[in-house]
Formats: sequence, C-alpha cells, structure tokens
Amino acid sequence: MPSKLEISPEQIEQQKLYSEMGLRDEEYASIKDILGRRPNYTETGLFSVMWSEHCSYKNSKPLLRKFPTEGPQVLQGPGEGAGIIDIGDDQAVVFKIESHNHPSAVEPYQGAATGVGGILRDVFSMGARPIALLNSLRFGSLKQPRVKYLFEEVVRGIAGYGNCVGVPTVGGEVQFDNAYNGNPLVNAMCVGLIEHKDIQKGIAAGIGNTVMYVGAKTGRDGIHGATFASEELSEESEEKRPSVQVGDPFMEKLLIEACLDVIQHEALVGIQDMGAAGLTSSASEMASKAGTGMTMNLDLIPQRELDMTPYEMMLSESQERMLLVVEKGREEEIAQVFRKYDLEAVAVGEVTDTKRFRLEHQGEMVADVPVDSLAEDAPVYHQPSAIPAYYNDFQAMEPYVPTVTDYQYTLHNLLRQPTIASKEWVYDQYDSMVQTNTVVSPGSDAAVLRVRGTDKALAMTTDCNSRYIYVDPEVGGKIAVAEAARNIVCSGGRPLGLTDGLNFGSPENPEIFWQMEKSVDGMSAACNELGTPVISGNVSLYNESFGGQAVYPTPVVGMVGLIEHTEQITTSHMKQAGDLIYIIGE
Amino acid sequence: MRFAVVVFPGSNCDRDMYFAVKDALGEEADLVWYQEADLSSYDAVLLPGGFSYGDYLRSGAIASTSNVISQIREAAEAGKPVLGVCNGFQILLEMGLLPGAMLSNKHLKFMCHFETLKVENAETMFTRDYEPQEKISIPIAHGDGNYYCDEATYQELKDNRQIAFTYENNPNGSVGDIAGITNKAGNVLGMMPHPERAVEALVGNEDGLRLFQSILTHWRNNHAIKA
Amino acid sequence: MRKVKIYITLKEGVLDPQGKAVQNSLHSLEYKNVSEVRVGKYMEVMMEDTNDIEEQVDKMCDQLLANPVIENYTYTIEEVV
Amino acid sequence: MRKVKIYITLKEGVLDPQGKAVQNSLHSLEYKNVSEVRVGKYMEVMMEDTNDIEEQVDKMCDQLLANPVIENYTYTIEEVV
Ligand SMILES: Nc1ncnc2c1ncn2[C@@H]1O[C@H](COP(=O)(O)OP(=O)(O)O)[C@@H](O)[C@H]1O
Repeated sequence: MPSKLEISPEQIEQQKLYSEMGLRDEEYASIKDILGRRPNYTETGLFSVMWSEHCSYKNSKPLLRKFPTEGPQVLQGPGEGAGIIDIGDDQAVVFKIESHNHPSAVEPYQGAATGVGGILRDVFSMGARPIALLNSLRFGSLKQPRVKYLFEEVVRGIAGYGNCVGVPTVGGEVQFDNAYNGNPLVNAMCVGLIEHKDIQKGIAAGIGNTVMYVGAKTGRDGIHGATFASEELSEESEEKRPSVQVGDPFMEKLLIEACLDVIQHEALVGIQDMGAAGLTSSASEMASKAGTGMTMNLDLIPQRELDMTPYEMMLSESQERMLLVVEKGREEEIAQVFRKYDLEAVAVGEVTDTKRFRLEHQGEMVADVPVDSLAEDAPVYHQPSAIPAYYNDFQAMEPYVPTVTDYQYTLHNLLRQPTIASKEWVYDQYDSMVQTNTVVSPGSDAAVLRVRGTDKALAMTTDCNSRYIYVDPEVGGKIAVAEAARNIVCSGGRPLGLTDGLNFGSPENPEIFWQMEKSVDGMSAACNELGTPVISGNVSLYNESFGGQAVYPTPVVGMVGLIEHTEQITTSHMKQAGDLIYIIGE
Repeated sequence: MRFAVVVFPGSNCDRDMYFAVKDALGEEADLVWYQEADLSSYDAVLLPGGFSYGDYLRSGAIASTSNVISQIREAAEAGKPVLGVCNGFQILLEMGLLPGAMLSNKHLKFMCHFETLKVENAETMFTRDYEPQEKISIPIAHGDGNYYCDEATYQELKDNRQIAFTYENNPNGSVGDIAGITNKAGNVLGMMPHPERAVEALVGNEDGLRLFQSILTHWRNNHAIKA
Repeated sequence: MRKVKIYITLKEGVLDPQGKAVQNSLHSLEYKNVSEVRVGKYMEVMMEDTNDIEEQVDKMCDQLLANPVIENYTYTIEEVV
Repeated sequence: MRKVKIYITLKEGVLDPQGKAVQNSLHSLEYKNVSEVRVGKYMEVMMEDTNDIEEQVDKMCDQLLANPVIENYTYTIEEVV
C-alpha cells in the first residue's frame, strides 16, 4: 500500500517517528487498534494533525463543555465554522475569533495576515457576508527591538489583508507586557451578516455526490502547521520556517464573492474552508458530520509544486482554499459560478457510504481509515490541575491602595503606558469604513455598524485584562465577560453572545491547567448571569517562550450586541464643554 | 440619470459607490462586471476604490490593461462624466487618462481617517455644487496615494485649472497637496479621498454627496438644453 | 527556454519613500557609511524563446511591467537548459 | 564609493501571489510564451568602501533588507567613480 520511497509502517513504529509528528506512544497504540494494523506514513500524518490540540481540543474539551452555549437567540452554537445568533427580520449575525500566535511569532506579517484570512473563511463559508474584523493583540516590552518589529509587522499584516479584501477592521485591543516577550498573541475576530435561508453547513451528504476543490493551488506551505501551533516555541521552530504560509488576499476577495454567489445555487450541498490541517480536516469533518465516507483522488488536487507526496498534500496549509460537496452531475454548473472570478472548481472525490476516508494517489490506495476515527475519536485528556503558589501569595496580600500626591504627574504617567496610550497608530492603518456601515469607528468603547436596510445596528468589542486573570483567573474571567458586556451596553446595545479565544501556556503543566479551569469557570458564571451564550471560540495552548515561561492566561472575549434603533447609539467621547459627568455603579 | 459602477476583480468599494448613487443621490446605478460591461447606454462611469488585482505590481496597473478600458476611454472621449475614486483614480493614471503617477504614502503606511479638502476649482461638472475654496471633510483610505508628476505637468495642471481638490494637511506627500485632478476637458475626475463614504450623516457626514449632486445638476442642465 | 531578468528602478528625481525609509533604518542600525538607498523591483520571467524576444520584452515592460512616468527598466536574457 | 546591487527573491516553494497576477495579466495580453513570473525586490545601496564591505552587506541583508523566513538574496558590488 505505501508508495515506494516512503518510510515503512515498521520504521514508523520502531523508530517512533510518530512522535516527531506530535503523537504520543499511547496515541499511536490506539491508532493501531483502530486500524487493526500499523498506519503508513500518510495515515500517521492524518492522525497526527487531527489529534493535535489545535484540531481535536483534546486537552480543552472537558473545559469547553462548561460554557453555556444555548439561548433562544442562538441559531448555531459551537461546532461549525462559526456561531450564529438571530437578530430578527430573518437576519442573523455570524462570528468567531481565532488565534494565529505561533505563525505570527515566526513571520509576523504573514502570520497575522493569514490569521485574518482564516477567520474570514470561517465566516463566509457559513454563507455570511463578512461585515467587520476585530483583533486582540499581546506583545512583550516595546523596548525590545524584536518585539517592536513583531508589533509593527503584525499590525501591517492585519491591515494588509483586511484592507485588501474590503472588510472594515473596526476594533480591537493591544496590551504590552513582559509576559509576552517570547510569545506574542494574535487573535482575529470576524463578524458576518446572513439571511436565515442562506445558512450553510459543512457536510458531505448524499452518497455519490461530488467533492470539489476551489481556490489556491496546494503547495508545501504550512505542512504541520497544526501540530506546530500545538507545540511550545523552541529554537527548533526557527528551523521549521518553511512551514509559514503566505496569504493572497486578492484570491480571498474573489473567493468571498464567488462563495456568496454559489450558496444561492441549489446544487450546493455543503461547503467548508480548509483551515488548520487543510484538506484532511475539512474533508474528514464534512464526512463525519454527515455520517458518510469519502474517497479522494489526490492526482486531481490542483498542485503548485512538483512531486508532492500524499502526506504533503493532505497536511498542506496553503491558504485561500475551500472544499465543496455538490450534487452529482451538476459539477459544471458550480464550476461556472467560480469561473466568472477566474477561480477553478475541480472535482476531486466522491461521497461514499463506507464511513471510511480513502485516498488514492497514482493508482494506489494511500490511506484508508474510519472517518470518525479522525474527526471524533481523538483522545480526551483530563489534565491534573494544581493551585499555583503565586496565587496563594497574592490572596494573602492586603489590597494595595496607592497614595497619589501629584495627580497630573500620575495621570500623565498612566497615559504614557503603551497599553493605555491611544491606539490610533494601530487603527489608522486599518480601513475601518469600507462597506459604509461604520457608525462608530475605533476609538470608542465598542464599534457600531448599522445594518443596511433596517434601523438596527450591531455593537462589537474584544476584551480581556490578562493581568486580572493572572492574579485571579476566576474573578478575572468574570471581569473579561463583564467588561465586554459593559462596552456593548455603553454603545447602546444589548449583548447577544460571545466568542472566546483561550490563549494559555502548556496544559500539561498543572498550574496552567488550573488557570484554564478557573478562568472558564469565571467566564461561564458571567455568561450565565448576563444571558450571553458562547457560540464559538478557539483554543491556543503551549504559548510559552524559549525558557518555558508561559504567557499570562489570556482568554479573550469577543462580544456582539444588538442596538434596536440607530438613534440609541452612544459613543464614549465627551460632547461639549459644560456637560455634567456622572459616575454610575460602585 | 444612469450610472455604471465598473467592478474589477478586487474592487471593494463598488457597492458603497452603488449605494451612494442609488440611496443617497436617488438615481439609477448598476454594478457592471468588467468582462461583461457595455457602458454605451450609461450617462456616467464610476471606477470604485479597492485593490483591483490585489494592487499587485502597481496599484491599478493590471486593471488598466483589461478589456473594459477601451470602453472607459470611449466614454471619456464622448464627454461623459468619468469618476475614479482611490483605486479608480490609480487606474485612470495607469491608463493615461489623467497625467502623473501614484507612489507609496510618504510614511509608507496605509491611512484611514477623515481629511479636510479644499475645493480648488468649483466650476467643474463634479464640483459645481460646492463653493469656491470651500473646505469639506472626506475620508481617505489608501497606502499609495502620494501623487507624483513632474514640474512641467504640475504647471500645466495649475494653468488649466485641473486641480479639483487639495488637502489642507497633506497626509501622503502628494505634489502640490493634490487630492484630485481632472483631465483638460474637465469630464474625467480622479481623487484619492472617498466621497461615496460621506453621503449620510449616520456614517460620517454628507460632504461628499454634493459631488454626486454636481454630476446630476450638470447632466440635467445639459439635457434641458438639448431638449 | 529563456530566463529574462528585469530590473525596474524609479527614475532619478522621483522621490523614493521606501528607499528613504530603508536608508534611515540602516543608519539607526549604525551602518553609517551608507549614503543612499533606492528600492526597485526585480522580476524573473521564464519564456519560450522566439526570434523577437527582445522586442517582446520591451513591449511587456512598456505596456505593463514598468510605468514610464516614474520608472526605468533594464533586463538581461539568459538561456536556461 | 561602492554601488551595491541587491536582488531579493522569494524562496522556492513560497507562494508569489504578485508573480501569479502579473503572469495572468501577461497571458491575457497575449504573451502566450511566458510560463512563469516571480517578482522580487531590487535595491541599490550607495556606500563608502570598507575592508569588510561584504560582511557588512550580508549583515544588512540578514538584519533588515531581506526577510530570511521567506526570502533569499544575492548581490554584486561595483566601484563608482
Ligand atoms: N488592535 C486594534 N485594532 C483596532 N482597534 C483597536 C485596536 N486596539 C485598540 N483599538 C481601539 O482603540 C480604542 C481604545 O482601545 P483600548 O485602549 O483597549 O480601550 P478600552 O480599554 O476602553 O477598551 C477602542 O475603540 C479599540 O477598538
């Protein structure tokens, strides 16, 4: 079964080559059980990416179950490309946040740019038109030249991609702290607008239907990006450089318009973007969700480079690609929709009733595994947790009340802190107005966009004070959700729900796992209290720098709210001299 | 009056332009895909902003070699109003309908915010509803908006009153603070700022609306004469 | 097969914001002996040989690859085996 | 005085969206014999001569001018009179 040149299944086992792909001994053993034989090289690759934390959430699943995910307004909770919330009049808002921390640490411009590209695809693959982008960024001390370079390039990358595709970047947050010196955090959020009838699913239904590949050709970029994202940054990651992907926002813009056209076509059955773990995850997840199987002929995959192996094709993270399932016999109609935009839609496979994921290459069967074993059967780990020593120390401390003698000096000093200072340098580089719906641009509490054709508007914000969360993850988690909700309310909106980006260190460290547990508890409590379910999210673990120092626990909250009437929109700016100022609350 | 908004691959302000004409101005507009365009029946041609062909090579360069360009040239020669905003302006420069070229902003950064413009020539078909030297506030959103032309061309632009708008605080390094210029005949206008983003008080202001109204007034007057 | 290497530079007298920025960065990195930087484009075009290849390349540059208002170009043509 | 000509190209295998767009455009302009286009950067750096000029240029490229993650560079050094 394996191709001639490839490493044999025996070698993989004997030399433990699976561990280089990120699989543990017991994981390899259970793959052998599932298959009833040793996996070949390609198959080992499929499992290694699908069972990575990035794709399987194997360490975080038990925590994610704690989040409230339901509510009368929720049309789609976690599980699809993005969550969906009803906003009335048969319209809905679609949103999700995603991290691109490790790629951004290695190649900040492309890392950030492709992060934006990926989250956009998550949203428009649901059938929604992307109407806004936000972000949440963490960097080390600006005094370090490398950090300054990362900061400038990340912002340039976000701008470069978002501006080009014509989706306004309307908000975000930036924090600078030594805790992020070796490991910046780059989270991007996308908000889309959809008519209920247009909601799509990533399913490979209908035995005999055709699997089509659309968008950029597959190259060797980002191979093992998904496992790379689940490892601690090491000197070695510098060597893994070729795995960095380059984005093509122009191609993405064409894909957005073509996909929004194609969802109106009745021959379309399912659509999903190829994100982390590329073809492997999109194809196997689509089949698994539909309870079907899939066969693909890898010779038909559009390829950018010569002599690509099945392993490389299946694990490539080339950007700007989508996978479609269409009614058999109607492939040409679908291809025509894409041709208008100079995009090729190619038939590469078929939906089967075998519940198996089969790959052919040059006349050989190069992989044959149960679909569910990839998408569903990843192990779940309940990591041990332990209260960090620092926590007890902090709890034992008396609250610190600073004595301020010179208020002006203290105020100036505070405003000089990069984290507190104006972020105009950042958001001036973003096109925040394209699509002409932006009522409140960056610079206020939340961004506000009107919903064209109605009197409604949407408020949106990203928030997380990671220092609070470090000091007390449970209380800090509550604060993060509450702050986001306050930003929405202060803009005139009612909070509808949120997406979360959980950025932590290694879950295998009990103290880190404790941080994860407690902040999820706190966030969940606040969500329950405020009636704001979690409808989507992302987990990024192993955010640690060379020395093994973890970043502050940083569970970012991205929240969207509904403003019933545009006349209710409020901004945080002072309006005129002589107005009275009130403080409400404690 | 019927406006054609020409959509290139990578245009992204096409719909904004469409809504500005349709909703704010209240006239007819169509989005026409560059390959299928027949511009002959339209009264005005609008080239929207965005990143045609990703702005690869040079902003506007690849679009300026596409098939629809000859029709845009014909419309211009026929004296119809042709307006290029941002990337549309860059395309007009690359195709040679307007003189000069675009360089990267002097600080090399993309910028997006409102800028104060001065109406330098309030007698063109695009500016007649403004007061001479009136100051208006219009958003910019560009990375390559640093207008360049040589000394002789600049003198010519001034002599022929082809400079329609200038920046009060030049944000990008443009020669002579130029924000927008017309051709000699005055029926082709290219400008970096986005008037279509300033046609509604809710999302900014209405300072850009009068540009579209000017086109309409001009057209109506012409038609009244002909009729 | 030929490999055409095309060098596109900004004309003299045309301000080069990118070159200026690079130059400033080099100075702040203590490369004090750098006196001027100009940034242009470099393209490699693979094309099948024809009799009139030079004419073709000239046309390509004039029509698309370079903007005569601000740019000059030169090129070399190499044989590829 | 030396004129250093630096050629920066994308590493093999790295996607070149710009090159592809230019290539497509050349095809639609009927340059059918063009088979591939890659777009890179070309820089001219004027600098005073020193003994270690090559070392300097290497360092400049590694540190600032090229992005070692995705780009390669080569250069030539010419005397200027
Ligand atoms: N990375 C960013 N991208 C876009 N907008 C940003 C970014 N960072 C900050 N902003 C905007 O700057 C304003 C102030 O941000 P911030 O200092 O975090 O304020 P606050 O603490 O009141 O939320 C907000 O409107 C925010 O959306």
